[in-house]
Amino acid sequence: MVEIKRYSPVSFKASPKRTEIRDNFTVVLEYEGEGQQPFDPSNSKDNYIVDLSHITRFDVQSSNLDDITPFGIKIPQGLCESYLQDSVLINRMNRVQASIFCLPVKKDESSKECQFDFQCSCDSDCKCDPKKSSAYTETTEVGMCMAIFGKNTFSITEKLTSLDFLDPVKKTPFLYQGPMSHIPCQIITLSRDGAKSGIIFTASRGYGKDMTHAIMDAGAEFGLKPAGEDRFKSWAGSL
Amino acid sequence: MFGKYKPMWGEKTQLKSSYDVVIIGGGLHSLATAYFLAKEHGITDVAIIEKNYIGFGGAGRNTAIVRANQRTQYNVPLYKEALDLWPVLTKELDYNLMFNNCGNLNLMHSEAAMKAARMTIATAQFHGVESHLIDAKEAKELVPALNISEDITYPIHGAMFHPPGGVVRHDAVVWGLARGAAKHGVEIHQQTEAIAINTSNGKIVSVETSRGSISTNKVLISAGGYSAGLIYKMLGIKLPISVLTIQAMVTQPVKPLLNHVVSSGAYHCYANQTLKGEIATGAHMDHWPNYTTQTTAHYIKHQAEALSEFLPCLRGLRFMRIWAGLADMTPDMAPILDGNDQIEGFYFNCGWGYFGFKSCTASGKYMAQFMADGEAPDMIKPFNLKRYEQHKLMGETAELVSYTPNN
Amino acid sequence: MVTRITQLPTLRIDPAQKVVFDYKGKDYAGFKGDTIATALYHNGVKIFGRSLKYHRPRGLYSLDGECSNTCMEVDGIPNVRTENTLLKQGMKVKEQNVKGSAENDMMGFIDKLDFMMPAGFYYRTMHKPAVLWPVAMKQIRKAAGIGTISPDFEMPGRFEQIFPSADVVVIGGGPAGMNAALAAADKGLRVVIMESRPWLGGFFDYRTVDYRDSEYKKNKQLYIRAKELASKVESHSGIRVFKHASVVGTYTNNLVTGFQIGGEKDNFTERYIEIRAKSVVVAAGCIERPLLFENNERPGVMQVGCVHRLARTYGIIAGERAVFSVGHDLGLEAAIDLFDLGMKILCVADVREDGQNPYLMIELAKRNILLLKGWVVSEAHGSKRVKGVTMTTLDGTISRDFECDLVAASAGFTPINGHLTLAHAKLRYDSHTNFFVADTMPERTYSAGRMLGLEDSLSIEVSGMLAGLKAALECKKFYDAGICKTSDGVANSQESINQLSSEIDTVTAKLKELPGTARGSKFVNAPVKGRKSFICFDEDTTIKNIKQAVEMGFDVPELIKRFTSAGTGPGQGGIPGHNLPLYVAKYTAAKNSSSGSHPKPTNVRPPLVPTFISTYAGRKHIMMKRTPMDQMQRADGGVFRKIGVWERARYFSNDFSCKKEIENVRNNVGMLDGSTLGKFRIHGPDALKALQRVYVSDMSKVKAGRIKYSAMCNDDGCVIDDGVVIKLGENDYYFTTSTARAGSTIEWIRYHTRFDGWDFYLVNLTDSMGVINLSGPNARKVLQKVISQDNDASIQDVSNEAFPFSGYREFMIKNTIPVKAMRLGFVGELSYELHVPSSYMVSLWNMVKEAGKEFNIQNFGVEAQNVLRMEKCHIILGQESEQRTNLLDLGLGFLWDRTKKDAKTIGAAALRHAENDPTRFRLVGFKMEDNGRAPNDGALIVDDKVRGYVCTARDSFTLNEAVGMALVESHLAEIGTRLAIFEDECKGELIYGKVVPMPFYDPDGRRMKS
Amino acid sequence: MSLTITCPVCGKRDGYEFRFGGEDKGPRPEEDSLTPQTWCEYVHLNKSVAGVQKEWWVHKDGCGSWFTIYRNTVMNVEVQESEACR
Repeated sequence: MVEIKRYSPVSFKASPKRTEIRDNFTVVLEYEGEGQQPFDPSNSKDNYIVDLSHITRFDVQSSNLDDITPFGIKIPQGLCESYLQDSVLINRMNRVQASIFCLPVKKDESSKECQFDFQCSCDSDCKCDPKKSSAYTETTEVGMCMAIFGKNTFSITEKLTSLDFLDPVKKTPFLYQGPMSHIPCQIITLSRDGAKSGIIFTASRGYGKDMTHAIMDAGAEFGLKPAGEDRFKSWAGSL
Repeated sequence: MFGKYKPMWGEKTQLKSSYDVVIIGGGLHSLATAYFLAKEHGITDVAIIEKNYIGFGGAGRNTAIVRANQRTQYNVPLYKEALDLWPVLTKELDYNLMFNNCGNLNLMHSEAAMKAARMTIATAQFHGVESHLIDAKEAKELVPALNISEDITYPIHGAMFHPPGGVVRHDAVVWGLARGAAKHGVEIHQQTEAIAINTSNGKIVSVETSRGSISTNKVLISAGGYSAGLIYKMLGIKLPISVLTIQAMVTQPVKPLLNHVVSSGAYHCYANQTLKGEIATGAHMDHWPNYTTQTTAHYIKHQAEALSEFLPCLRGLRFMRIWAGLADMTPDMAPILDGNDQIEGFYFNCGWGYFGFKSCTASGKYMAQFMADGEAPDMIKPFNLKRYEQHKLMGETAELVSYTPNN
Repeated sequence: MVTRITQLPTLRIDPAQKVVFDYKGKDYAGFKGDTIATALYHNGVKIFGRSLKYHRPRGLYSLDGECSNTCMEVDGIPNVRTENTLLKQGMKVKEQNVKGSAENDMMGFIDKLDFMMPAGFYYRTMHKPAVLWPVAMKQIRKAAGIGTISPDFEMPGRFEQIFPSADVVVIGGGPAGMNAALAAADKGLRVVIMESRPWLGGFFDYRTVDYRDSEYKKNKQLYIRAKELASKVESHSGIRVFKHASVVGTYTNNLVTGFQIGGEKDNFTERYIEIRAKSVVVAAGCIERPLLFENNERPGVMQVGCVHRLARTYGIIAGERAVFSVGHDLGLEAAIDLFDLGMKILCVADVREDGQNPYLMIELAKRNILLLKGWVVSEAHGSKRVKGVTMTTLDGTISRDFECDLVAASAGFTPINGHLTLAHAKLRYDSHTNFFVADTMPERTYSAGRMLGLEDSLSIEVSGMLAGLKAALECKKFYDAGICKTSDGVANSQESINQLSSEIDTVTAKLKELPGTARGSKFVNAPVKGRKSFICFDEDTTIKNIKQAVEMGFDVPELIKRFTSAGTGPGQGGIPGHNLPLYVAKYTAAKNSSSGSHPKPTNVRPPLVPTFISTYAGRKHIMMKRTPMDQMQRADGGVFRKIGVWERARYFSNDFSCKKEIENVRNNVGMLDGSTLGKFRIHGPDALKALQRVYVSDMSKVKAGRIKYSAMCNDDGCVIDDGVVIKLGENDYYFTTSTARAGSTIEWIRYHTRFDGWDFYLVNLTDSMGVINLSGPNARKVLQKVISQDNDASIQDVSNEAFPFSGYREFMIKNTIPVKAMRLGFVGELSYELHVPSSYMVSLWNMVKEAGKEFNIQNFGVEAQNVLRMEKCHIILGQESEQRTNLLDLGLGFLWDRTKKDAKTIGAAALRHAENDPTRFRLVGFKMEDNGRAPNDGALIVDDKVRGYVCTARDSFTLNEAVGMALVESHLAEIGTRLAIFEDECKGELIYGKVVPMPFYDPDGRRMKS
Repeated sequence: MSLTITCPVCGKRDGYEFRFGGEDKGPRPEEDSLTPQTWCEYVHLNKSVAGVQKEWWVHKDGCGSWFTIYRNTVMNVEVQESEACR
């Protein structure tokens, strides 16, 4: 009998300490040797990388994006602006397109996890539930997804791309659609606040292995470490 | 031992008010055409009009690589003749063009590329041009610096080895042809800009220059990368040409290291060692039209990345200088040699892309014949402009036409 | 051994720390902070190498690498400029371009043969008779080059790259640059400062004269002021300092590139730096202009700054008996300072008749140093190093000889303009400063400091501050005009811009009150013939050579540079950059007895400093895509190839004919990983219109539950892509493209509809779906087993009736894995293409594999597929097609719907124009005569001309004969035509084939369709 | 030179993130109106202007938008539309 399993395109050279099976993915919650627990994102000297390729993502396109309210949330108006509410991250890609990330959040907090808890009251012509409206396309499988956070986040990214994450005109969170290590990515800068700095990005799934290698190589001098989803939750929760 | 130092291409003279032939552009194709017009066809009342100085454009900025292993049957004989002319011209011009026929090694990085190479090689052999397919090990024997391991972006499967090709000192060709043409009476007017061409009843009547008007009924525009823009500006004729900036660079000089020209399509890169010892290497080009000869940070880096992979010992050398020139690209990577058609007495020779240097001698020879007879010789007939509207692209590249210039 | 001064406040060496290195097999010691050259000089080495052409001995001349004099081989790396390369423990140092040693070079005799080598002599010799040339060429090659590198050399070290973001880049960490950086950073901007030396301080760093800022009044010396500024800069949170970092390129739109040499604590050997700034300040300072006189490069002749810095920075008094020949006050200052440090100075010649700083004159007099005004050194004597000099008046009428071992010679200064000209500044010769100065500056670029011609220390600083403020203003304006008006970081109000503008006015006024540009020394060459007066050291180009070139008609400095090679050596034009254009202008003026033409500078080209290929390459990662099956297929023995952006399994054994793989597909069942296929969703009200534009078929006829095969053409009518389209719902389609086109399909469709304003939406799903191509007579049985496990009965039926050829079905496997299944037949067998979410791909693959075990399911790779489909005469674009073939030539005309003209289908017009042309290529099938072997792919079809070529041909295991497809001129396309085939290396022996109907395998399609 | 291009969505970016899409030749002609000559003009022929031209670009490494800009082909810099008239 073949066991049904889902695999992420990303793997780290680290041993998982705690894992959880979710929707057939083996999600690593913590790796061995991740460092201090509980994690205090605002006061950490370390830099982490977390594989989030298992999180649900959507593409939504419409000539009238103002009408579309993923999980009841309005899509940001400004081009390349992002909006983070609870676990939903929405990124305005252009006039007619946005991307939606359903981030994992801390269980113990009151915030909801969008993809599971969302109740839509539309009966027809739904514009808020990605599973019902044809404007949405699930894109979870299209790309790898990773988060990099810690005080040296932008010292790592500057080795991989010339995109200016510290552009004073931009207001976090914001979206970059541009190359990293020569590969087109969507990169969302969530924080530029010292130790809490961090980004989430996606790129074509096929590049998972080589992209991981490029980032780990760039991050080596800053002690970039793979971390589990729990650490991501602590970080994201602190924003 | 060398006698008195005299100006090589004559003293500066006044521009006359009329010439039999006016040639716009002081590059290799112009100089060669003028030389052959004067020498072979007795047409010596020729003025070359050059905006800057002779050899300013592609003539002085090219790869200096010569070869005759083109892809299709129309091109191979033309380039073969051009290749055969180097030693002949060295003698005829009594000027050392420094032809180093060290052979060219064109690397292949996939099974598909090996197949493509076979076709090119068969075409060469069919036309009596020496060219062979060799495997990676044989390539390594010829060029010990090659990295034939698997752990590079484009592992080397083999190469197309073309022994009669090599390198010619490009500046010497400019100066030698200029001297030769001047000896036969051709006038070379530098710092003279062609501003307009006047026609009357579909015939050429005169050329306006920055130094006055010249009446003539034969004009050739062969101004390299500047041709397409000039032809449209002066005569309103549009061409299937995209003018791109192409870059080349040299390392600091070292003792003999590369004994052949090495090139790679996959890496968009060629490298050869000049007689001075520099590794001259050139790059891919920006695929948007430009008239700039400025270089980019992108390509010097790209070149370093490529060389680091397939010629890794070069990592220990330093780049010393990068420069750029123009390449006028056509969709089928073959030139346009045409004239005496839309406008009587108007000839043009352009679209050589990055093959303008290796072809210049033969191109000049046949354009001279074309201009002397008024009818295109068979050798260059297929290179007419009409082929594009007849859906008869020449196939010098297999690549399909897109909205972006291919290179 | 030269004695060192070890107690100076300006020293940059640490005499307490010895560094041992190897020079020509022997151990030598220098100090920490030494360059290789200073350490060698300290050990008594005066000759570092031999020159390129004449093998003349060469020594230390400058300390910033403006010439190749001190280039040596270090740790196997050739042409290392030892004068500015820091010494490291254990380095192995060797001389270059010598036969014997630098001291006694057997090739030294060539120096006497210069009369045989006038400018351009190569072009006029060695080609008569023709047989001479190849022999001569070998000798030339051997003689050329300087250093040596081995073909198996491996560059040691780690090379990195960074792309820092910054608002202002300041080039040059001297007093002007540091002031600029502080001024801009104080306005809240992000500043990067790049300094090529390992420390900040520049022109102030080694000077002990007083700093004359009225605000300080503390009798502070310049080097102290430099330290003060440096500490401010380094502690400023808004300034990022890159020391030991040269700028090598400046480009339009304020792009600056450079590289940094790693220190002990850095994790890189060198790193490439590329910064896109919003504004640039260039404060690169000046270099000295070489003085032109006979033997002006003899070891023992040095630039004034070199002599001065050797003492002040490295503690080395460069000679016992020195003569100075200068043209500026700094030369006088250096003489005074060096005298005080113990150097014996016989005389100081100054080309200026007057205008010397009176204070310096008094100080010289106090020390009894002989000052000869209006004099210049005309010749250095001594065969390997300086033993004496002749000094003359400028007109050459009076001369005096001195015995000495050091000549400090300098004609004046010349600004380092390369950073400006590379970014398109236009230069003009300024007769007051005798500098080339920028007439028009690059956009948002400002220069400051000495390169403007300023000499006064305070003027230099204030000019830096002004440039910094101007740069800051540009950035503020940029942010103010920003596309997004959501700025939070920088206060960009008009108010702050106004405030900055008025500050700029104040500083401008302040600068005006300070001493302005200094009068520069005029171009001087000593009154000698110039047979061995070198204008370029690297290429051994003399003044005489330049004259010869001018006589021969080369009248532009840039051309003379080409003809004589002057300035094309490793020194990047540092030595001749100023003198060549000036000399040419002077000489042509004299020749034409005109009043003088304007000197035209030669072009400066990147890199401004020679830069390692390894440094430019930085850390290049190979970025390839992998399918979800990658690891597993490797474990299964897949032989992988990089094909386009993907790593793909091409073979599954080392038998590249793939016999087993092919036979197993034909006889049993095989599975291929087709995940690289392009996959897309298109939806929205105008989706169908878009499809009609790009596909040649009528896409309104796509039926639910069916797949439609069609092709996309370019405007030439050439097929650029083929694939299938499935209708998921109203105006909602799923379609596939070839692997090669996956990356550009969205771009293509949007391009060709860009004027139409249609509402349609594309999603690239390529990577999201794995594809299993399940093919072979047993394919149905395998599929049946996989899906029977849990789907309901209606879906379970995969019989030919329920799921026919060209059918489309969706399954759920185990209620978990959604599968899109298509019945296709690329390889000519019963065949299914299963599209499955990538993360589930491995699981489904394993299920299929397990289900197929009893039917002997095996992997097959891309090459086996290539042969299988060839037998069926299914084409692969790029293999059976090229630029000269269109849709009709390939026999795919049946796909084209001629009725939908309104769609303006791409390629349709060209197809109409070309369809009746009898001279086009046609795709034909052929088999070889007399059971002959298959020709090579790429073989030609010929008569007396080339008439076509073989696209793909193989000895078919299935058909037991050699078959293939070829593109031939249409007159050869008829069935039964004999094809003469010319292969490479056939030596004229042709082989023959015959045109036969296509396909070769299963012509009526029963295997595929039943 | 170092081209930057202003993407209408992503703002000013490095030129290498984009792909050139040809001189602007206006909307796609009707299929029936095309003679071999007008077809060739639309598909292949260029003005090759040495100066400012209107041209198409796509932000291939970014948002994927197609748009036009004005660019000076002599300097290889993007210019404002107003400069195109000069």
